[in-house]
Amino acid sequence: MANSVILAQLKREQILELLKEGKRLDGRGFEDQRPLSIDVGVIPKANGSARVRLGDTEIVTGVKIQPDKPFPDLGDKGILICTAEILPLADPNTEPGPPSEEVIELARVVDRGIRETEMLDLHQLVLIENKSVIGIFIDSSITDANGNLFDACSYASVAALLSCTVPKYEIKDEAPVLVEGVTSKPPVKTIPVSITMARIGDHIIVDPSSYEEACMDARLTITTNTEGNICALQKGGIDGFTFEQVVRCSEIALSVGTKIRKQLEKLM
Amino acid sequence: MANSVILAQLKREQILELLKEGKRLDGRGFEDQRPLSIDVGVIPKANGSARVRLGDTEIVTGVKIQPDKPFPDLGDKGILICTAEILPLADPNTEPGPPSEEVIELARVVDRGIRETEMLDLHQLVLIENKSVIGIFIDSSITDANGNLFDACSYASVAALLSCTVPKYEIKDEAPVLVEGVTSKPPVKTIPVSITMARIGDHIIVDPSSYEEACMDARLTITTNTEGNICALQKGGIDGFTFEQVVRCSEIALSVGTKIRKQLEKLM
Amino acid sequence: MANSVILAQLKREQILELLKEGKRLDGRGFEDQRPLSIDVGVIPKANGSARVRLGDTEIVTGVKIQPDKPFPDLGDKGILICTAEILPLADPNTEPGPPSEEVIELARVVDRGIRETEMLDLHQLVLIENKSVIGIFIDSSITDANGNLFDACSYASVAALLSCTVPKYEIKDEAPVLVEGVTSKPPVKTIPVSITMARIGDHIIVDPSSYEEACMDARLTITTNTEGNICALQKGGIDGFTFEQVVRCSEIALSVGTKIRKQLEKLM
Amino acid sequence: MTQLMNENGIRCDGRRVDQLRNISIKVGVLKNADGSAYIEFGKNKILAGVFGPRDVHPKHMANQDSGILRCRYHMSPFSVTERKNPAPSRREIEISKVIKEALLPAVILKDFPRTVVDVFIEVLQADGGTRCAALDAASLALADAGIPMRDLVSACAAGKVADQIVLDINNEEDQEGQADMPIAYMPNLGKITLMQLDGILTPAEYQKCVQTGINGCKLVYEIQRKALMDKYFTNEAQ
Amino acid sequence: MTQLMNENGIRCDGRRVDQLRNISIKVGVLKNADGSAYIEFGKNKILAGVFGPRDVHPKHMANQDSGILRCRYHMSPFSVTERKNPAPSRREIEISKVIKEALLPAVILKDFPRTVVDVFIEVLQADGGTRCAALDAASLALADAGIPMRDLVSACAAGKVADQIVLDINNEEDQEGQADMPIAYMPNLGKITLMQLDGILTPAEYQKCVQTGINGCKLVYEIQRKALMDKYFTNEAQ
Amino acid sequence: MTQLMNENGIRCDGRRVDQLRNISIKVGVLKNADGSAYIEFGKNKILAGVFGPRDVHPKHMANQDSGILRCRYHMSPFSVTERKNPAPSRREIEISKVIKEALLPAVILKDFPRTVVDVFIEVLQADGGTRCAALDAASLALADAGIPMRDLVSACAAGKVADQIVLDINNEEDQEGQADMPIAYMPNLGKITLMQLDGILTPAEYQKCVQTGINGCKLVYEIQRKALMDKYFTNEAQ
Repeated sequence: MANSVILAQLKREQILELLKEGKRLDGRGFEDQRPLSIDVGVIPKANGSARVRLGDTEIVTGVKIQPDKPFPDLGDKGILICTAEILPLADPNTEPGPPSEEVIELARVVDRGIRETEMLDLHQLVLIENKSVIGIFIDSSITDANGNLFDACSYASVAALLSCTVPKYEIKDEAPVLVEGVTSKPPVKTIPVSITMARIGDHIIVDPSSYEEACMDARLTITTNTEGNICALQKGGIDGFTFEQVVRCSEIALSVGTKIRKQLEKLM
Repeated sequence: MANSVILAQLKREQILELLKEGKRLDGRGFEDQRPLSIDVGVIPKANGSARVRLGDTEIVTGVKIQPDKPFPDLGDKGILICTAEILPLADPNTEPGPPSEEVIELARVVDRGIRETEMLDLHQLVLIENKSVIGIFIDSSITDANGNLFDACSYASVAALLSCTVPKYEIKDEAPVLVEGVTSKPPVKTIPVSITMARIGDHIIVDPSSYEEACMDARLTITTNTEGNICALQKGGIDGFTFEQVVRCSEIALSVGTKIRKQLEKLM
Repeated sequence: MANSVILAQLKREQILELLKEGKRLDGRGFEDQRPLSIDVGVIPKANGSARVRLGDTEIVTGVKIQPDKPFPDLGDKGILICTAEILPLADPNTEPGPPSEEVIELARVVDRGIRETEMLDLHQLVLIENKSVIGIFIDSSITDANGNLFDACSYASVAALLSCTVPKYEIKDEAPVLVEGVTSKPPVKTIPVSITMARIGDHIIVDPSSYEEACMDARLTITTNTEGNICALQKGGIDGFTFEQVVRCSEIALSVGTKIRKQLEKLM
Repeated sequence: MTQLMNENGIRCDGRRVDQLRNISIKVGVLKNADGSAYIEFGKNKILAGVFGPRDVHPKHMANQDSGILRCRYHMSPFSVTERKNPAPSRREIEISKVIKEALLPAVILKDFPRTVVDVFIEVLQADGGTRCAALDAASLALADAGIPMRDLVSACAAGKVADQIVLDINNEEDQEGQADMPIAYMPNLGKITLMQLDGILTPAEYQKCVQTGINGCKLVYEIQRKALMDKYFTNEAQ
Repeated sequence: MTQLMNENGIRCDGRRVDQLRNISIKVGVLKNADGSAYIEFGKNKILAGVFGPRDVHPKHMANQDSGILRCRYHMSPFSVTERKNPAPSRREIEISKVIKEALLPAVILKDFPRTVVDVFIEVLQADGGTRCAALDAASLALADAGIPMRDLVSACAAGKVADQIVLDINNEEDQEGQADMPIAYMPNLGKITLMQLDGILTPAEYQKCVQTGINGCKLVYEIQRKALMDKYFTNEAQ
Repeated sequence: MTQLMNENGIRCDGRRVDQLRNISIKVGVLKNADGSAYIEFGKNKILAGVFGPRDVHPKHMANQDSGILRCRYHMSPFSVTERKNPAPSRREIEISKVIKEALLPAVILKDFPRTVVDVFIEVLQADGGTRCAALDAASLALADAGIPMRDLVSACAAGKVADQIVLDINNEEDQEGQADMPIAYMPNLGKITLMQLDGILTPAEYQKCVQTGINGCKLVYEIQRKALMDKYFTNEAQ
């Protein structure tokens, strides 16, 4: 333990030294993301799926679509549920068991990114108001955890949704029945893009690696929509941001997000 | 650990010495309760609520009333459920997590005090026999735990019930629907009063403080009703009572309970 | 710990030495089971029950039969569920709590022995297709754990089933209602018999005691039906079997099983 | 609604008001447990097994100055009319606690610091009064395990049925009667170690009910003693 | 659908766009906790209690070089319109984490290696903006417990309602408004320590919203200071 | 009901009775794991990752005389037709155990006392025969992690479909066929390390089924060896 603390301290000093010279440990510019690859349809048994690699972070996300009961007081909307699991094979520090607070936060931030941008028109997913709706389950299995799970998980979830086919259900005897062979595109209204930034000292860097996360002061995840609005935020980390820094972060999120959105739009 | 055992031993000797002289650590007589204050309506969002302070013990209880399904084989009765949580801020020894056996016993003893005195006419809470009834949830959050949670929690639960307003539900299309703006008094038949006594040596004292609980030999909680009957009992602690002692305890419970009942009756 | 490892090692050497001479620690032949006694009807409140003693291993199994909803996609079959608990009084190494992987395996192997032999015609247990069926719960409480729980638990479950009486349910207003006083025999088609064998060195022995289990290399449980077929298998243990050994085990299971089946047939 | 008592004061199962159900107890019935007992008390069928004194896990629960007692009361899924979920209910957790506190006054654990004595109780069939019958078996299992004891603990319920105070409430009387008061008692020390009450009693009925329960405990005590002697005489005779 | 703002820019509860709800805070309200505070923030009623620095259990969570902070945000079952299940929801677990990370920049735990400071928050009644109100109380409870701090943490939400940026979103505005942005701020150090957003804002609205939230935090800070002084003046006067 | 075999003995997915589904394996696919492998076996898609030998937590599980092996078999929620609850089912717990006992005969852990080797298996898509495909990947992940092994473990199911003994049961054959017998085998040592059966076989069919399964395992072994060589040749070439 003591050793790893000293190592982390040394690593932080090294990273800070480089940042002062405008450099990052892996040679990226401050606003560069690691290489992003997105493969869709990797799980044919799911209604939609994607494998995302963001640097060495890798995630497989599957979308399952099936009839369900609506939430109380939300009988005019379909159901949308995001979950995530850091598989124990993805990270030597993860143990099997109930989700940690880190994983619960991750799944909820990804969920809000999709929900608050109003990416999907959930009103189109109602079969009988207050009784029967379509449920969309977006489950992410993190297979290699190497920094910035927020963005990787968001991209995988959005890509799996964009590429999914929605089965058709009809109501017979008050119960939903699958109509074989008929599917439609999901009711997508906008494309959310999550950009996570870390503050280390006075420097704001995009898409932190696991080394950078280990020594960052604070973290900010900003999700924007196609129209250039800011729709969801999550601050994390052991320190804070100034007003100027959070304004700067929003500008970075909008500019960097545009590139990612183009990559995602191709999947529609 | 060893130190605290020695301290507890010293405290027990001191308390016993005082009891022999007819005195208690905080100056009370053997059959004196600590000051009791009851404030009702403290949680306006609940259908009934009370904050009770009994000495330094403090509890907030809320009552929620909503339609529910009846228990199997009890289709002609409404539902009554009592829960309790010793909040971790109430006690340095309480950790967050599932309820301990102490808390489960507490909630069940409070529940039986209300149920076995037949305080509420549960038959009046049926909407459709065997299908739909009114459920009454009495949840107690213990905010400062300083001895005799049994009585404090019982008073808070009874006070919250006495002061609650029952919303009206009608059956439409076989489902219960709230009738806005119409409420009634709860169907109260009698007022249960719980009196907890501790035996230390040969002495029986009422309303033990946390110091007295830490060194008591045995505990007896007796709940009486308005008619002067004995309706619920719970013995606890590491030793027992003689026949004469349990008879004496029942007399104390009846006499001390009368005062408390007057305080509760004012809330109706 | 170190001591018990050395003891286990010594015990293994002693057992191996005896096996080379064709003997077992308790004097049995390699294909001899310990004495088996089966008492049925020991829990009159259950629909069927049995107490089985296999050597010093003892199990009480109860069968409860009650209406239930069918599993999705299995609407034309009744429900069959086997559970087991090694009671903490049965074994100094068992702690109260959720079932261990050993107990889950035990219950699932017993379940498959009954299910895969098609002992019961589950199609006869349907009240309304896809909506209401009869559920059969076979719960085993292990009261003394002294080796070969697989076979003891299987015999107790089969005996409890063979001796049970199935209550009659009729559908009224779409809900199942008990018809008092009318019962039938369970729809039994064949009698499964489980035989568990241990390999220690090159020796295959039937019905291992707890000493033999502690030092066995591998375990094989084979369930056969009345018609002389092999219907369920489960290999366990820290080592494997050769092809010749698993063939030999199947022959033993069939021959030894015949005796047990006669004992079980008397219960019908 | 069953008629719980006829005009001659005979109860629904044929007993008089002061009569126990049939009780049979066997001590030393389990091979692995350090001590054990099996009781049939009316239609109740209950096993108790004791392990210890033995090391405590997890260790932070241990007491440096004394042994501790733990107790688990559990019902098999098939023990009641409707199949019971095997996970422990809130009722089972509370009963485990009151049983532990009923046994604690009898056991002497001072000489076993840092150890635990575990009492495990399994209700195989339940028929009213399980906690008392369980205590009767547990007390004997402790004695069978050689745990030093100040006294046996004997338990029996009293109650009010058809306006009469009666001994040893059965299942129907528990469901439809007016009051149920389980009592555990150390007969030689004269101490009540468990007392609960569900139901409504006048002060006079309360006194009579406690006295009736104590009398029942004394009757149970004789049956417990005989069961213990049966085991140890038999052993000596071997 | 409620009308959230009238033609005069007055909100559904009568406030102006830049006006806080009524806030009252009392410091040192619990006897057992090392530090505590109770806040009423609009209709929110929230208790915060702090224990520590104290030993960490389980021990492997301890840090050799510093104290650690733990936080539990919990809602009483009666605190919301529909009775809430007492078990912690995923929402409560996430809020516990963001509150912890909003307090961490303020507390100085270097001098307490191998210990923990526990912050327990109980929402007795919820009315929109609970996490901010909880933070305001928790920050004072930490100060009351004597934990060394760089600054107080003050928290308040801003948001967008009826196309306007407004301060301190209430329950109706949260349900039916356009955006909700909770912010926590250290007023003397000028640092945002919690920031979240649900809703849609243009970049210009975003800047205005953050600024509005920060202004609200500064107003809250004055009320927090007063509450702290009230406690300690009173003590000195005794 | 699907027709599982046509008049020419060709199965519903076009295979002969003794033919494996397509298998592709890649070793060393994960960055963080000490060893890993990814297998596509028919439509099964499964990842295996290995960590260790490393310290055991909780410590009381450690063995003073040898390393221990732990195994977790888990299915992603999207891996099957109906979404699966992420919590481990009883089926997953049992399969974790039989996979562990199928790998134990192959690994040599004597030289790593007080440590654990953890094998984590994730089924990303399931299509019948997942436990065998999982074992094939896990065995390679152990080798990739440098754990000393006596032999590889190769696994494949045999079964009975349309009254014939066939190799490598697929999903439809598992659902509607007559018997499914998963087998794991150490090809060089000639030992069966996993064997289960669901279904009804005559003694003669049983022998043929075991033999068919073993033959399949030998075919799988060649594919495993090639995958291992592919990784290490590639590495050496770099």
